Amino acid sequence: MFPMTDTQHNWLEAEPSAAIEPDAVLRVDVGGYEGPLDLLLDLARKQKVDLAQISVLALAEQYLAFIETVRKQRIEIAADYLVMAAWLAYLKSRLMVPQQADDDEPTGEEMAALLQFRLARLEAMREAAARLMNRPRFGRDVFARGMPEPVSITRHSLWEADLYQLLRAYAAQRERAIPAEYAPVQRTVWALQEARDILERLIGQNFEWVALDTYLAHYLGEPQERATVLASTFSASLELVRLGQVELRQSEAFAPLLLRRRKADVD
Amino acid sequence: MGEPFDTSDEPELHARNLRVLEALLFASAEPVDLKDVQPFLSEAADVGALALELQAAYAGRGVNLVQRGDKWAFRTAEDLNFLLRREETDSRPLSRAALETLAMIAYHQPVTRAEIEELRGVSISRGTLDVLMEAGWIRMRGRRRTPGRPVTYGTTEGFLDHFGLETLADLPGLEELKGAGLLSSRLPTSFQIPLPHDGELREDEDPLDPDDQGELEGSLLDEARGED
Amino acid sequence: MGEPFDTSDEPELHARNLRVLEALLFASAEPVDLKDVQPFLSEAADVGALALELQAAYAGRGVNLVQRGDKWAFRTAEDLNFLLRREETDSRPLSRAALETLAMIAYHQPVTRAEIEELRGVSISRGTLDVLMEAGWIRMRGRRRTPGRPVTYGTTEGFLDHFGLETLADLPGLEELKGAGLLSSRLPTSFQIPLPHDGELREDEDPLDPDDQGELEGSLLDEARGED
Repeated sequence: MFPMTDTQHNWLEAEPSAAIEPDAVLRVDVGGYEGPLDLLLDLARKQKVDLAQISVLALAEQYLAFIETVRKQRIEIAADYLVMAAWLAYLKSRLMVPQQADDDEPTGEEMAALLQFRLARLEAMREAAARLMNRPRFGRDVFARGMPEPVSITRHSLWEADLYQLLRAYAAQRERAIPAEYAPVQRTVWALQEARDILERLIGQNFEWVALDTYLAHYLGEPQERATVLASTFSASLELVRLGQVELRQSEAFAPLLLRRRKADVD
Repeated sequence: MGEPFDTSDEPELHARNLRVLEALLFASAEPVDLKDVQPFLSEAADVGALALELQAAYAGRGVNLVQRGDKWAFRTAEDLNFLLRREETDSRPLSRAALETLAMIAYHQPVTRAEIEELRGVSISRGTLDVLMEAGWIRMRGRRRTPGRPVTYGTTEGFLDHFGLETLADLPGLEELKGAGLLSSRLPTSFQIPLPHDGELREDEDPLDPDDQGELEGSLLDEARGED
Repeated sequence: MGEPFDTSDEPELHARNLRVLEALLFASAEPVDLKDVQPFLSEAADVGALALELQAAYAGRGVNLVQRGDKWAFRTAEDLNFLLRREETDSRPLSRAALETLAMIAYHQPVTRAEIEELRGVSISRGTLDVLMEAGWIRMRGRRRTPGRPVTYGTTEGFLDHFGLETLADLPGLEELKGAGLLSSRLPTSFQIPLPHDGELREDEDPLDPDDQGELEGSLLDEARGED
């Protein structure tokens, strides 16, 4: 597969298990293990035989003894380890007590095989990891081109703009920049008071119905003043009606407005 | 360019295609997808055959053409490693947990976090998967169609490249592990031994949503995605 | 290692030396001084001769071994350089700010940035001028002979080309803009539209020094220059 050179380094052996001698096991900090399977695998290795041939019973007993010792030392043990301990205690009992005929539970042998399988698989994965890490690795043993020649992508932006947009942009800006000069057009506006004075004067003491337009004929000659004259005098006439000085009448929409002095006022 | 049936041109075209492929592969530090080379070759060129020819031409030289998943790259010859070896720039070695987890994912993919935990007999800290994601070696493949829809993990092309593997079939000891029945996630009950699989999603996997954050921190996820 | 005159070893040693040199040249992040390769070769190896041999082996291929001063490096064959340069085009509408700035420059050139800002009544972001430079529509003409020596801008031939103008004189004047309804008819009598000038430098303009970076980023400037 790959040359086992002297640079071979066992990535996985460095830590706790290497330090553990068979009788040193009991002094080992449980925290050094990566879980109960790791602990079991380490204990199994101490049997110095192929995992397939280990005595699962002996292994279970060693594990239980280890946990018992650790507990006596009042070292806190993670729940995982206790779950495994309970399972192994059960396994032990299954292995030692003959199987009942009507027992649907897995046999002790099946449980032992499952444990062996799990241990073998974990060990196999550890070995696989070590072999992976010892392969000629990129960036350490094998290298890419040191001076890659990157593809340079020249991006051309095709900006969308046409002459009309350009001219409109120009004209709009220039117009915006023109100083706004306010030269308000002088317009004749009939103030309300003014309209009222004129109206009162025109009506005088006339108690006959006369169209408003007739009173204003003189003033409506100028077209640009027509609107303001009409609007102001109409408003003024309403005011005079409110004050009870004038009466106002219109026979239908858009018909001439008729006015007269209110008689009751003449005392 | 290329009249595919103009035989008079062919040797010349072929030589040119080889040169173009060589130039593009040589220019890149990253493995190159041959599909990306095709547009620069003559019309009917068989880019796969060209790559094999180039690979043969470089066999035994100081630089080799290697396949990494679907991509190809020039790399220094493996056997020169004793001369070229550099100390790892990132001197922080991978933790045992990370190494084991990587091996589990490589050999058992697609695999869920719970399955890895079952294999190791211990729970995985979030940091462990993060480190492997960050290295660009593993990726989230999809979600398993089982209750809880757990994320499935697999390896990346960066993984193949880093460990010098053409395909997952080159994983060391794969055949022995398969023979020993150690690639199954349970006690072997059938004769069907699953093989690691980094291809298309399997039947029991759903694709990840584009914004699926998986079980990881967003930032790491983004980096990991960048590798794909 | 290397007994230089042990002829039985020589072909093998020679091949190995070539491979090592090839790998080192390939993996190096910068051009390699052959002196630095010597320690990796067999004792009496003539590294110069090896380099020449390797150079000959790569002649005519997609990648060549080239000498740069005293150093050596692999480079893509010159005739294949086009493979490393891709051009991509995308089109997008010009922003209003860019359009207005362009219009100001077109009509008022030669014009300085400060003058454009005064005319527009708002400041111009650097990005706006950059975009117009990048589009190849404006250029720096020179520097105005006033305090601060501000850069004067004008339009390019690319501008005329894009907007379908034969010369700048084709830009519509005051009456035409009014006629097109783009300017209202009620303008102050003082309102004028300048005659744009894109010819020789004016009396109040100094030429740019060849290395004048103007007010722009170097990189963009280079691109802009490339367009001229």
